[in-house]
Amino acid sequence: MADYVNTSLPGLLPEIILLCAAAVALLLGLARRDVLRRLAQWAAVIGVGAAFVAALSNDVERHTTALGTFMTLLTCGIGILLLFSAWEMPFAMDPAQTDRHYRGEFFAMLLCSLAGVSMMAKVNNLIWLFLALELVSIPTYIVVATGRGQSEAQEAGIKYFFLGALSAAIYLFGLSYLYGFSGSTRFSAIAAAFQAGISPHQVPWMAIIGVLLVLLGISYKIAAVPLHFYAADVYQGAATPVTAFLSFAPKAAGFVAILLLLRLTGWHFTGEPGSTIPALLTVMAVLTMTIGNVLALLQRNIKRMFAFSSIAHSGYILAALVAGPALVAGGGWAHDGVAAALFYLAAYSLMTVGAFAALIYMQGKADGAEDIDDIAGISSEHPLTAACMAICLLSLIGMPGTIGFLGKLFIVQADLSTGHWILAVLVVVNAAIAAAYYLRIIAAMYVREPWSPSHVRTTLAPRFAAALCAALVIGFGLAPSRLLSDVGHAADFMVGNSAAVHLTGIKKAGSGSGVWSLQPSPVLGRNPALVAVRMPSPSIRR
Amino acid sequence: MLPDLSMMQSVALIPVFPLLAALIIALFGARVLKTRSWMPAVIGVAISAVLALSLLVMFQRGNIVGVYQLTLYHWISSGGFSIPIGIYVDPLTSLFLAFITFVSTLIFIYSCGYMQGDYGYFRFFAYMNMFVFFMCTLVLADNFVLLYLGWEGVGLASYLLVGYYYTKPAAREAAKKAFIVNRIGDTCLAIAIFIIYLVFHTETFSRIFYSSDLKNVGFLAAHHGTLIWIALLLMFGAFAKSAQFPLHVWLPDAMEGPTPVSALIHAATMVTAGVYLIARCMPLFTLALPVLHLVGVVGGFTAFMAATIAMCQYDMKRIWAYSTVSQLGYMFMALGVASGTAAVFHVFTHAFFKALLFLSTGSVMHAMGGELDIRKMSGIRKVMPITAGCLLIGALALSGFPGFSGFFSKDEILSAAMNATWTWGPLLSVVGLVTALITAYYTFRVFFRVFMGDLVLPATAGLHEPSAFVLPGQDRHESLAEHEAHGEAGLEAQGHKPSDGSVAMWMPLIILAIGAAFAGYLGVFGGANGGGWIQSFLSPVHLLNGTVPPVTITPGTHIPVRTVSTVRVAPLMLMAVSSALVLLGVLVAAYFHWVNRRAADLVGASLRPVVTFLENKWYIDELYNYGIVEPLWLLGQALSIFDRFVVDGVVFVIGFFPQFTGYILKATQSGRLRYYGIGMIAGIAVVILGVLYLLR
Amino acid sequence: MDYALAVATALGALSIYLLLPRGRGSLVKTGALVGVLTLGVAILYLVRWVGHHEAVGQGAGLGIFFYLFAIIAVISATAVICHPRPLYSALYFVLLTLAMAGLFILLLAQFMAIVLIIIYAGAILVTYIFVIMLASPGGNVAVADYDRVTPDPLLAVLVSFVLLGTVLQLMFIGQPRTFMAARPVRAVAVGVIRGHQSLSDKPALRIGGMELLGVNLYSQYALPLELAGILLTISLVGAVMIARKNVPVAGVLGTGQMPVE
Amino acid sequence: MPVMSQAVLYQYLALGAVLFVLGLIGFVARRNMILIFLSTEIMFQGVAVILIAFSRYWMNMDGQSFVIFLLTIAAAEASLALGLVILLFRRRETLDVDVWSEMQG
Repeated sequence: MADYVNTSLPGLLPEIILLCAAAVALLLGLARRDVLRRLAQWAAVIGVGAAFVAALSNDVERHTTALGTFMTLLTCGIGILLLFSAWEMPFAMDPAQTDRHYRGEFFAMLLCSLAGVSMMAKVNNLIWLFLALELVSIPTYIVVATGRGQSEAQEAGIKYFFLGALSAAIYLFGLSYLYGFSGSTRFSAIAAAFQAGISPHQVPWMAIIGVLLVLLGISYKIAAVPLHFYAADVYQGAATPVTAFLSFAPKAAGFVAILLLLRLTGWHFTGEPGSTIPALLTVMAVLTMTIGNVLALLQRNIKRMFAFSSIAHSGYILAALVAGPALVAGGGWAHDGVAAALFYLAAYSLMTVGAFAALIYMQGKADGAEDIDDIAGISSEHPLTAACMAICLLSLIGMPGTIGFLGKLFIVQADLSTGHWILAVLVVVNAAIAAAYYLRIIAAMYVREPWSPSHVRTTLAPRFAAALCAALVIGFGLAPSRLLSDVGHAADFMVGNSAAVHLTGIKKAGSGSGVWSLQPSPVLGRNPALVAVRMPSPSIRR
Repeated sequence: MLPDLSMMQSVALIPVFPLLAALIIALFGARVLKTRSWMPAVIGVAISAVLALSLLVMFQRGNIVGVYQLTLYHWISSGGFSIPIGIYVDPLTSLFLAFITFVSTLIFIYSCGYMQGDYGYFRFFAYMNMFVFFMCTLVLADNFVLLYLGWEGVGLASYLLVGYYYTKPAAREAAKKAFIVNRIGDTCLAIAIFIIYLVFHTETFSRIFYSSDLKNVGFLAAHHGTLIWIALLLMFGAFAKSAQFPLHVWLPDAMEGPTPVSALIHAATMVTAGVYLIARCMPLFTLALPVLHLVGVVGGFTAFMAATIAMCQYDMKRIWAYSTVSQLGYMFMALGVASGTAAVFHVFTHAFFKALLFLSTGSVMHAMGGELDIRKMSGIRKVMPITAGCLLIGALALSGFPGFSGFFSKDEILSAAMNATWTWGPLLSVVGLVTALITAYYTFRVFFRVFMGDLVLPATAGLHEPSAFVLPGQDRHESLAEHEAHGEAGLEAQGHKPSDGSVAMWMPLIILAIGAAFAGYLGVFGGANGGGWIQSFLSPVHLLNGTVPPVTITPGTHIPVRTVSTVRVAPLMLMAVSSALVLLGVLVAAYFHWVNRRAADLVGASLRPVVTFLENKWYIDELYNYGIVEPLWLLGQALSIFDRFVVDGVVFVIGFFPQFTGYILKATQSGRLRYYGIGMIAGIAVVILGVLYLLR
Repeated sequence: MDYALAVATALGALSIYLLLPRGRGSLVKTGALVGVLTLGVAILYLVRWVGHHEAVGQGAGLGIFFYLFAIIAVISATAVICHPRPLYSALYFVLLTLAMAGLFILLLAQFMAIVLIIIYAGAILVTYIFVIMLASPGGNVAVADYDRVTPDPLLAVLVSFVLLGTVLQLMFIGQPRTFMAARPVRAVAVGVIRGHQSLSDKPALRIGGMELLGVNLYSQYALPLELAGILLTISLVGAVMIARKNVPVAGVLGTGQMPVE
Repeated sequence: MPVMSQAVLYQYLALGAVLFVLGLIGFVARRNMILIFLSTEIMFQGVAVILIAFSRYWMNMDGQSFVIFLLTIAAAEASLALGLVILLFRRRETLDVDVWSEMQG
């Protein structure tokens, strides 16, 4: 059997480019003269751009996978937007501080983290998975703590870092059990062990505990209940560009890691005792979206509100994962929970980064505007930025015509078509609740009058990022077929391969919830629902 | 005859012009246009109105026949899943488009005068244009997803406009309430749309309504329960948007917005979206007869309830708001007996006379400095004659006075209910008759109180509507106090004498008054076979009246085939009775609120000698008062209290529940690292315990 | 449910609860007594369980060393978390590291044992002690309030021991062979799948496995090894970024002091 | 080379779990930031012993390699933790973690 995730060195070219760019940015950032230091951000942008091009020119079949390419493209695309949002960041430190040096290291940290996100989809053993997760996390710890001079940032830093170390210990505990259960750290061997070791009547406790602990430990990265506590404080305390970064990088990496993990288990950890995983995912999804939304309702601090909304959106993605890869024939591709999850991840990244970029633009030099009153009536003075923000927020609500609507649509359809009625209804109800606090921001911007003249940043970069995000939110909302086909390929890869692995020797679990059981069929992996994705437009790798 | 393709594509432009205008105003309103912001707004809507009217003419001439669908663009198409963006044009769409854009144009023109000098002039027009765009999208949509876009969009515009005077706490509360109730409806509609996709594998109207599945007995038997759910959820969506019991509570409060908004959104157009939805989905509803009947029953109840509540209100706008709820109840009554034509006819006439009433009231408000309490003014026809005349026409139309538009459309509904094969249909008709009496009473109560009798002006007369220039931090009462301090001199200096206002304000009134007076004749004359124009115009929409081939779903549930559009003239008997009741209502109102305003108070006193008995014309009026008006009045009070405390309370709880949960959950965000750690470990421990339990 | 195990877990919880620092009314002695009792029960349980499931008793000769190092490890770990003086905690952590090294040698991981001692006891812990000395108010003479009093010992102990108890129950309930497939077959299967040779006949294992470890690291984990290097660099730079004092620029404020809010 | 039995393996697993949970308790019970991070090191030790026991059980080197990376990351995180502790101590002159709880709700 081929390697479970087939990645070779050329396939890692984008990550290598990113890390080299990080090194360059680091060195430039330490230069004596500020003129040279400022080249750091250009090095970063060029690095991300080069990685994007490298990912485009990678050979999917030989060197990497559809999922890997998709994640690299997503990471680099969002990464550029994030870099633009953070353009002024090194200058925008606490004005009370005496250090006026330009800090180029900041961009090096962002690039390393992005490299980790991008690499996450290409890992093929547990150790690598662990290192990639840490590569994503450690730079974020640093930028949170140093992002701005106020004591909030330090408080955020200590909470994020210490709880992050706790979560790392938890998932390491789980990883050790996964290794112990299978005797290897390689994904292929672990998947084989799952295939051999699971039957409805004999479930290795080690496997279940291992998977659950890893799942829970990683859910820290995606801020899912019960490991969501840190999110609000950290989002609030960190500098806004860093918050924007946090809402993308750890979350994307975490979801990819969870996807890989679920794939190891063969998606169908079923049988009476083994149905714990879908049950756990369901409960987590419900709690995560509900708790995130109701707590967001109470916030007046915009960043805190976004933190809770970020929790809620993780809940939606979890709801998509509950549906899993629906291998029911006769449906459209949208019935595929994995595709829905990946699509929503991309959609969420775009809209939240856009909203944050607009917020960064609206904020004064020292991250002044945090309360909802601070951006009241900003639409009359900055109509374009306010419009970008409004578009992104409407997309987060799920307004038809935006990418957010499609994301929710696919999730709900994936849930409905796999029989998760209650979950689907809860997603819709939660989306309805969520509209309340998003609309409050829109109403503040558009209906109210400014109480005080607002100080906005002079630089155009965040505004450019916001406008680009808004354009993409609308663009993909109206013409999603390219994104859909990419997502479809990635999901196809995720599901198809695992189906092939598990085709042999697995009988459908007798009773159980039945939800996660695979229906063995001769066309698994060439499932009509998945093949259909191929049709509309040519593959991303020609 | 093939439809003219370029013409059809120009139909797709109808929503585009308001959108363009909204964008122009949003981008340039604050800096460039400022007080000229009305220009793009009015021009955009006027072009749309011209296009919509020409579409109507094309249908009328037969250039376009039947249903025309044009897919503009494939939004998502992937495998078996596709959502196109397209337009679906049939006479129903065309009629809705025509009156939406036409009435909008008039209201926009009116707003130019009304909102003059308002602090956020340009924002107002941007939102109004956005609203027209979404409303047109809603009506033109050829699938449920696009319809949902419009549906959400009008909700958004309404939210922004109701909260327009954001410094007023009442406005904020009203916006919040409207938001919550509408979210309930939106959620139901969204779920319904998902289920529709699961059942039919498409969202496109033509493929659903003309689907062979709907004639397939096996399919229907298999999906009977699901179809009931779909209809039920669609019904709740429609109820929320069209303010039917128990989701009607937001509408009266939404009157906190500027008066043109009330006229446009909460009377003439947006609230009719629910009627449109059910009329459009009639083929689905006829397969779920219990739900359809529920629609009728709730409609009848709402009509009656809101009318009685309207009797005991003193705020003019509020009275018209409840009257809107009541009239919408009539429309749902018609839908409940599967008579889409009657419902649409009433929507059509209602748009004219309700817009007229609101705009006239707006003029009163404008002249009286924002005062709307009918007890504080009297006889103002002397200072604003045009408004008085227009409001009289509107009142006659609303009360269904013979010869005016409301009379014909209401009679159409009543006769449809009377002729319905459904057992309880005639009962609905009776409820409708009683409601007609009440309607006539409360309508003319307002008219006689405010416009007839001796001239009494409220203290604030002559000021602009105060809320129009309240700045942040400034309170309505402050400005009033300021005005009072200035005294009469201040009146001369600051404001103007109460009058009909500028040409921009009274011109639209007159046009609307013409419509309100004569629109009803379209339902009687001008049709093909000597019938009404509306009926024959809508007859190609043969699904509108539930003309689905009879299918037996379950034993005992037989779907009746009814073609209401063939009933052209309502039974004369019904007409006579309803005319009599309306006249009676008007007379009672005239007596108590014009001729003898003390009488109502005297009734409460003890009996009088015979002389007074004779002087008082045998107390017949009092008898009526005691026998009819007074009990109804009490009922209205009771329902008003019920409305305020019970239904409001439920809505409050629905809105409050997430917040309340949030306050409890807030305790978990203690801000302390240790507790976060404990929370995380506790969560994991619970999960592992669950595994232990499962493994045992 | 295995009641003996549950009792041992509960006793352990009680002991930790008593041992955690709590200001004046300290119950350390009682806690220590309960702790000894817990260890006794646990060892008895383990010995009986191993005897029950171990027919041949392979490696039984080394069992005594396992218990020795395990007891030292558990006691020193308890001391780390329970000692009111951070410096002592750090020193106990060194002891814990030594005990772990002993266990690693028992597990034929001699190289890991040495690495553990060099890195942890030699490098990391020295840094810890340095920071503790640097950052202790009053220079380690007085014990700070926040070290003397544990705010919520009950909640912390309860939650954690519920987790431990559940995991242990899962571990020891029933026959172990129902939880893991028989190894020879699996080891061969996995070896075949991955193309790995079984290591049992390699003489290298007897000399500490360094050669095999090196081969394993540089063949299978070459890329992760590079990543680890990058991570170390990042964290080094990050630590400097985080901890540096703000360098005053001439002419701007110029106090060089970190503002204290 | 004697083969390790599952029963013996389970002893090590139990020890690892106990160490892990002791670390958890230290993390949530103590207020001293240095101790809190030292507790995470105990957790890592618990995981390390489990990994090496498995390595011995399966007779391959993956577990030991894993521990090497584990120690690397632990060292990296320790450097960050100590840097952070020094920064925070400079700000507030205390190691008490509860001082840093201003953001909440």
